[in-house]
Amino acid sequence: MEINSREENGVNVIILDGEVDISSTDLIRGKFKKLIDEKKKKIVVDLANVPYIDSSGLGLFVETMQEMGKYGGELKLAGLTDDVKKVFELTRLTNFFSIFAEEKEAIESFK
Amino acid sequence: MEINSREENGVNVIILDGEVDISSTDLIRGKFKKLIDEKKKKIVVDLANVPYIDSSGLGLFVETMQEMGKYGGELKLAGLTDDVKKVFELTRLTNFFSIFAEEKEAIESFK
Amino acid sequence: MKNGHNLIKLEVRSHPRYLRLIRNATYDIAMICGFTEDEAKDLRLVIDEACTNVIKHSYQYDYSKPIILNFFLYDDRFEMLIEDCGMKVRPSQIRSREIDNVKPGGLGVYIIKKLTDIMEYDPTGKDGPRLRLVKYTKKR
Amino acid sequence: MKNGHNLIKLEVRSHPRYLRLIRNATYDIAMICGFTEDEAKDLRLVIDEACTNVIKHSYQYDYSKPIILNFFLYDDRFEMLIEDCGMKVRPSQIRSREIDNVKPGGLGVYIIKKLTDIMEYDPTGKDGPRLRLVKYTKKR
Ligand SMILES: Nc1ncnc2c1ncn2[C@@H]1O[C@H](COP(=O)(O)OP(=O)(O)O)[C@@H](O)[C@H]1O
Ligand SMILES: Nc1ncnc2c1ncn2[C@@H]1O[C@H](COP(=O)(O)OP(=O)(O)O)[C@@H](O)[C@H]1O
Repeated sequence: MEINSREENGVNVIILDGEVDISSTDLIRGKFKKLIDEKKKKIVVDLANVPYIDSSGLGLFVETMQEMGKYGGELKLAGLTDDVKKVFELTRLTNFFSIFAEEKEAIESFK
Repeated sequence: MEINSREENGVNVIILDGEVDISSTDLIRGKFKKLIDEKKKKIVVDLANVPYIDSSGLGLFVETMQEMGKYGGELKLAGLTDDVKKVFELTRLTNFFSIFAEEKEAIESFK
Repeated sequence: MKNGHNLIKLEVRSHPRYLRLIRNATYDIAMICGFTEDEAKDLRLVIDEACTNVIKHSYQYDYSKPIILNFFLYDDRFEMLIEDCGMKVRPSQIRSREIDNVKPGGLGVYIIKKLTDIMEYDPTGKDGPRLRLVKYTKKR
Repeated sequence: MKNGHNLIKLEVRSHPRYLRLIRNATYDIAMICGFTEDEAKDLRLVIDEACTNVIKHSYQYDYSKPIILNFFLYDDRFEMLIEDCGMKVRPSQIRSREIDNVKPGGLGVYIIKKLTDIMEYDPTGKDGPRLRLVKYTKKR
């Protein structure tokens, strides 16, 4: 799992590269924790290079979303591959998250 | 393993698609046998869609080349992927076969 | 392809670094067994969820214990038997949460149930608990 | 990552349709063990050649017999132990032909020797012959 991040127009963009399972969730959680500690309100997770995710990844996004909700922040998802989208649909989380086809759209939606 | 073939300017082109090991060599051998029975003198094997080959595949090409040699025919190889080329180099068969980057070149070399 | 016997056995340690190997092997086995790519991907997710639960719940994150995966193909079904030698719980404790009450955890068992035809947890195995997962083949 | 114990075990039947699974698993394991992609691909070829020989020579193309693969990682080396319960031959019979005298067969053992540091055939195993293949890790 490789994690890159940048800030654009006040939005924190986290770009994940690799498969998401319990061997990588701690690393990603650490990244989110920093942003939550700083009470960042706008996070976009770019999943275009994530070919696979399991429930531990979904759980991490839910957890992060709920933590951010406490201070009025929101986590948005972008670029889901077909396989990853299927797991969100299976667990009915497509309604829980704002999901965008492109990272750019997700960033702009925060305006 | 999927095998396609066509004739172009008197050259029989065999296009392999898939990994070559003992689960696929019999199928390929059957294709070659037909052409050998008809004493076809010019065969090009297109390996551009072969990501993997083991010694059973190499052995099959050597066998076919030697059978064809008996009546003055020749087997030429084209489009080897890096991984496949490495196995030919490892076994020093790069000198035994005429190898071309493109199928087109291999066909033209028969003129 | 008809096989009533034990097809394939894979034994690894309970370390998350083996999950990818387990997933890829399961995908390959499902494809060999004639499932479609989508079905093989479903089974890949199922085995990941089952093994993750063994690591988390049965072994409480002890990464050095055995996980033994057995794959069987019968005429009408594909079976995966996941054996470990960790904590045994009552089968009724293996249950998913209410899916519409969104919480961080509790999705693994839901996914397993959703993507297989039978899920059977048996804590009475000789060496430890076993999870039996069955997926019927299309030809049924 | 330091492990002296049995890392991973994979048991399949001696059918060519499992070769791809064996190759992919070996590649994944080699990557987990810290080998480079090129080295993992070499080990993938090595295991294919070894298992193909078991199917061809040890089992004479009987596709229903067991092949048991054991992967060990030590501090200084990676080991693969391939066990079968077929025909035993004298170790001296496991040999490659002269490489420059081009013939259709006889390349498997050559490839195995070329890409590993130790190749040891032991016909005296309890259940049958075993082939031990060792590759030293870079850190040596
Ligand atoms: N292998 C197991 N051993 C013991 N308990 C388990 C096992 N698998 C699942 N469980 C129980 O079932 C519950 C639901 O599991 P799951 O849906 O995967 O969610 P989560 O693991 O996030 O809690 C777990 O919280 C646990 O109590
Ligand atoms: N597992 C094995 N059991 C018995 N004999 C073997 C085994 N592996 C290799 N051999 C012997 O070693 C020879 C060389 O093997 P190899 O280089 O793979 O070439 P090939 O299989 O094409 O003959 C074989 O012809 C066979 O006699």
